[in-house]
Amino acid sequence: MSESNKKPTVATVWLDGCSGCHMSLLDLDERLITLAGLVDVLHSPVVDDKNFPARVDLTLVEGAVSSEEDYRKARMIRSRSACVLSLGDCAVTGNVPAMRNCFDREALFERAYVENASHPPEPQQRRMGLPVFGVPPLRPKAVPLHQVIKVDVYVPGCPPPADAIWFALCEILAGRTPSITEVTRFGL
Amino acid sequence: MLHAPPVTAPPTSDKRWKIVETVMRRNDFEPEALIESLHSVQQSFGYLDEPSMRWVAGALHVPLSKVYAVATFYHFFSLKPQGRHTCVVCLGTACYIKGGRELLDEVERHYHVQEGKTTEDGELSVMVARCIGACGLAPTTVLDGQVLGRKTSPQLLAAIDEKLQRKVTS
Amino acid sequence: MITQVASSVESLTLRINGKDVSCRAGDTILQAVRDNDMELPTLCWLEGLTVWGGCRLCMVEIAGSPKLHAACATACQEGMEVQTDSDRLHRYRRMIVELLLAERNHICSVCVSNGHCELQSLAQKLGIDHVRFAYRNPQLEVDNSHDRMRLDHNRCILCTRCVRVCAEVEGARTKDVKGRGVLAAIIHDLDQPWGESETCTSCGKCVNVCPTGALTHRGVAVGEMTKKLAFLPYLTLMREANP
Amino acid sequence: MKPEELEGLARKARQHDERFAHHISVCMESGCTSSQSDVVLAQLEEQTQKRGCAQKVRVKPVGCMGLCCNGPLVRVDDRLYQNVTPADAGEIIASLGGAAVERLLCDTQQAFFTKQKLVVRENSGRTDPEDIADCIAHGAYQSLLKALTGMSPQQVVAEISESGLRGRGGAGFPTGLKWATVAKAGGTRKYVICNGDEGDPGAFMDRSVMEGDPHRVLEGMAVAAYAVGAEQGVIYVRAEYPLAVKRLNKAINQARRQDLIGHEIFGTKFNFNVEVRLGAGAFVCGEETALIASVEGNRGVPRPRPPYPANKGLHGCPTLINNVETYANIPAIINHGAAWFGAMGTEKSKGTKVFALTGKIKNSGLIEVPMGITLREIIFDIAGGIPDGKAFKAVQTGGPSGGCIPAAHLDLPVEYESLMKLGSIMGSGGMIVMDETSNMVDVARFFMEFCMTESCGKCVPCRVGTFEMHELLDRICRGDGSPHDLAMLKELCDMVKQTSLCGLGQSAPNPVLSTLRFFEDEYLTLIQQAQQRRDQEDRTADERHLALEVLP
Repeated sequence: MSESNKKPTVATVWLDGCSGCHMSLLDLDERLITLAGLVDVLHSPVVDDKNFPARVDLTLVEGAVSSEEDYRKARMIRSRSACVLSLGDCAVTGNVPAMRNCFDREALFERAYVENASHPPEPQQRRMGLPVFGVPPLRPKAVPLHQVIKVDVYVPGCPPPADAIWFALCEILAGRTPSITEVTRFGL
Repeated sequence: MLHAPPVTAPPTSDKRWKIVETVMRRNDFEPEALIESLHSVQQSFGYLDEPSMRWVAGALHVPLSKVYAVATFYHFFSLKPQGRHTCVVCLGTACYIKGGRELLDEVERHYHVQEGKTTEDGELSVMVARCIGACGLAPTTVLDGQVLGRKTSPQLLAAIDEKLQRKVTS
Repeated sequence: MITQVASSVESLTLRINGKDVSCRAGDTILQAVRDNDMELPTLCWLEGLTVWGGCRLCMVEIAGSPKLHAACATACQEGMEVQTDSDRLHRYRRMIVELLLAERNHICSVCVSNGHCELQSLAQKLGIDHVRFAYRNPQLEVDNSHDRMRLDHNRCILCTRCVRVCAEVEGARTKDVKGRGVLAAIIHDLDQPWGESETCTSCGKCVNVCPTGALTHRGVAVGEMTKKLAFLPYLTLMREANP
Repeated sequence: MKPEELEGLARKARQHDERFAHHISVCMESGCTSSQSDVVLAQLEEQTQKRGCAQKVRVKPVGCMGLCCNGPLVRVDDRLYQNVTPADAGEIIASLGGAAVERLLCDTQQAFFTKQKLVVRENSGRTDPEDIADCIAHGAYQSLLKALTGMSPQQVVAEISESGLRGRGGAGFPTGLKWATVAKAGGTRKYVICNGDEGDPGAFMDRSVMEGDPHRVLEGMAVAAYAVGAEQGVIYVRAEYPLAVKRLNKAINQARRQDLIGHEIFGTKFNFNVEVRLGAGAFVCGEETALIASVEGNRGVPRPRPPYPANKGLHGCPTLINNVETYANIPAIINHGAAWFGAMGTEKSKGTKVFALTGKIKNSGLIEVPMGITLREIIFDIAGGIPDGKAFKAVQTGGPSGGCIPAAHLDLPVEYESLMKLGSIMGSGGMIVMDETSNMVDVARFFMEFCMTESCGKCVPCRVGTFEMHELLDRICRGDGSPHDLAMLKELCDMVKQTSLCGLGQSAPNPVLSTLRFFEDEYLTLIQQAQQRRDQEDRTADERHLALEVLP
């Protein structure tokens, strides 16, 4: 990783995911303390700092790329991270978020926010089509992270077990690419 | 192995079933005659519906699932009634590079119909053929069985309108 | 594997992965490989069913032939030299499983066969940590019409084990494949809902032979979808032993 | 029919012919009939009635004379008229014996005709396909007579092997070797199948032989059946050729009435029966085991080989499968001998090949040329070059299993090995010429879309591989491709080619591989444009600070 004696920097982000992978990250329990000794976590939903750093050595990304905001974040993360890790099935395969892909967005909106809504929107609101204000516009398909940016390490699993995440982090810190399927697989 | 005559009577009293039965009898009701029989059903009735498939299955002692599997494997058989008029746009290589694709898009846009489907009023079915062997006249289309060679979009649309109009006025 | 060795059958010797082995004349390479406790991935092959040769996972290299050969469909010959694993073969097998994962909606995390699926475990064994191809995400139904069994087209890999067991072992021939290419799908009779099939004997053999979560028993909790496969070789043996 | 009766029938038909002073032949194949050549024929007959010269003028429907793009074609004695309309009939009849109708004249000395060498198509355009007597007058069934009465089955097989004839279906497997294998195979029942599926888009040579000279196909099959010891033949014709089916059935009935097909032909112990089986629209049925499955009334799904059909084919019996054009070569080889045939063509590719010339060329139609002729001669001499002043870019041979050959290799002799070296194949004979306006990546996508929709779906590499390759090609064409997509495309091409079960999957990547080999720059420019567009979007998004700094 970075040659200076400074500890490698890490960031974590979640896109269209359920944060279960971050929970699994926290399941490292006591190993979090050793981890804190090894790396500096500059940015993460589970830490205070809200601004993504200009440069970071390793970014763990959970969740599929489903909205325009996800897409922009992914492009930005790639441009600022030395190493990008897809954390969990949603980032690796699209998983549950991608289950909407076989329907077009209008049908989704109709089903979720009109048919099933207790207070369906007034007709003229519906005529405005898919919402784009205050909510990032939905892309036609929710795709895995590596279809939008180059990904260096994959950690599949829903969620990937804490041991698998630990194994991956240790291997990366030691400068090796983890052969991850020894410790996890799709699903779980 | 002597084959018993067809177990069930034809689905309706329509005499066209006789044509299908003669094809099957000529092949003495061998399961091998399935494709020939489906061809004769399609030529007589225009498409394969459930009763006809069920009857052919019974006559040839072929499983129901196999009749459906064969009927849907081949591009030629249709399980839905065809429109009164059919327009087949050839998208073989020679026709494709001479503008077959544009012709098809034009027809689809003009009559609001998708390739492989029929217009709502059941008037016009638009289909694609891989190659009908008239590449010297590329791009070719077949309108109601009649081959039209080297047609531009306006000419083709006019020919189809004429067919449809004739249907309306006559 | 319970196989009877008739005394009169002459045996062949061949070399697999550099090891000299013998097998019965007429055996396929796959049988020879597995008789000698060597590994070869398969998905569409199943002992007791006829050879299909569709998944192409069991391809092997044979000395003297530029082409690859499907071990399940190629008979052993005297003095043949077979290589069951090489970098090239490994790469091809990975790609075939990736293609299968991309073809339909294989979402392991919410699948009823999660943890009991041959496709899932094969992906792990082959070291697949992501799929490099675009996902098709087709819109496919789930046939819930049968009261005890379910067909979920999203999980089907068209290996046709179910079609073969229904035709060759049960004899009902209820199942077949409709259409062509990626639009092909398993059907019952004239593509009717499974529950309304007039030929299905509801024997459940198709559920037991299905490698994935496509054919499942209803009411069984997620992850408990274990399938009993031993019945098939036993049935075949009983038929041969007591014609 | 006894041997001498054949000669008698021929003599009678020739005498009938000589009674006429003038002979008018009108092309009645589906290419020309779609331009109303049938109406032209009717008008010509009507005109002869009206002008009272019906006894002196014979008007005859015939097969294809080659120059399809200028159809309807009408041959009057030794003059050839093109683009004939029904209204021209009167003028043509009036011009008999006098000056030709200048505006309709087609120069028969142009390279399109002079550079051809007619073997398979020697009778095409000369004989009436629906009149067996006329065909016999032009030598039909002579080779069957010679084989049955003068040669043993082994000698027939030897003659074909010696001639060096190779399969005209596309792969070029030595025909003699195939016959020998089926002949050696045991079993009482054997079959001879004629593969008339001709699924390659842009290829219509087999259609022309079946419509123009059906008896030649029947004769070739009968000789083959005699050579390999089969008694039952099947002609598998695709459903898109209704006229070919009609002509073949008519020819079979006529041949049966003359005892040229049926029991104890020419009084020998040889029986041969043949029937037409209709395809139903599936390109994969051109592959031999899929064809057999289709003839047996099943889905056209190939099965693993071995066993090869030569040992275990239709109904599990040894089966010989050859292409229409292969059978159409047999009568010539038997009549004129293996040495005569071997003199034509190159060292490894003997004889002639029929090509369907289409695409961006002046003379589009059917040509038969000796093997070894160069692509340049075919495209610029015979086909008359590229119209509208456009530059030649590539010629596509072998259909969806073939490849595209650029201008740099125009001097390539057309034969099996040299085409294969360039990543293409001879294929059935479709030859589609493209000019500078054609986009090669789009052509690759077109063929991949074809293979994707025609894949039978049995084996995973082809079923899903063609879909993913089409997806990648589509993305590159749309200007959304990336270098990673190109790398994956190449890896997929290799895998699908090596692991697919049948020829469709094994050759589906060929058009992509050959356009990548000769036109990779077109792929790279499209990908570069996509890359620039994405970078540009990133920059504009940065400037608009779209949801950048504030993260949840």
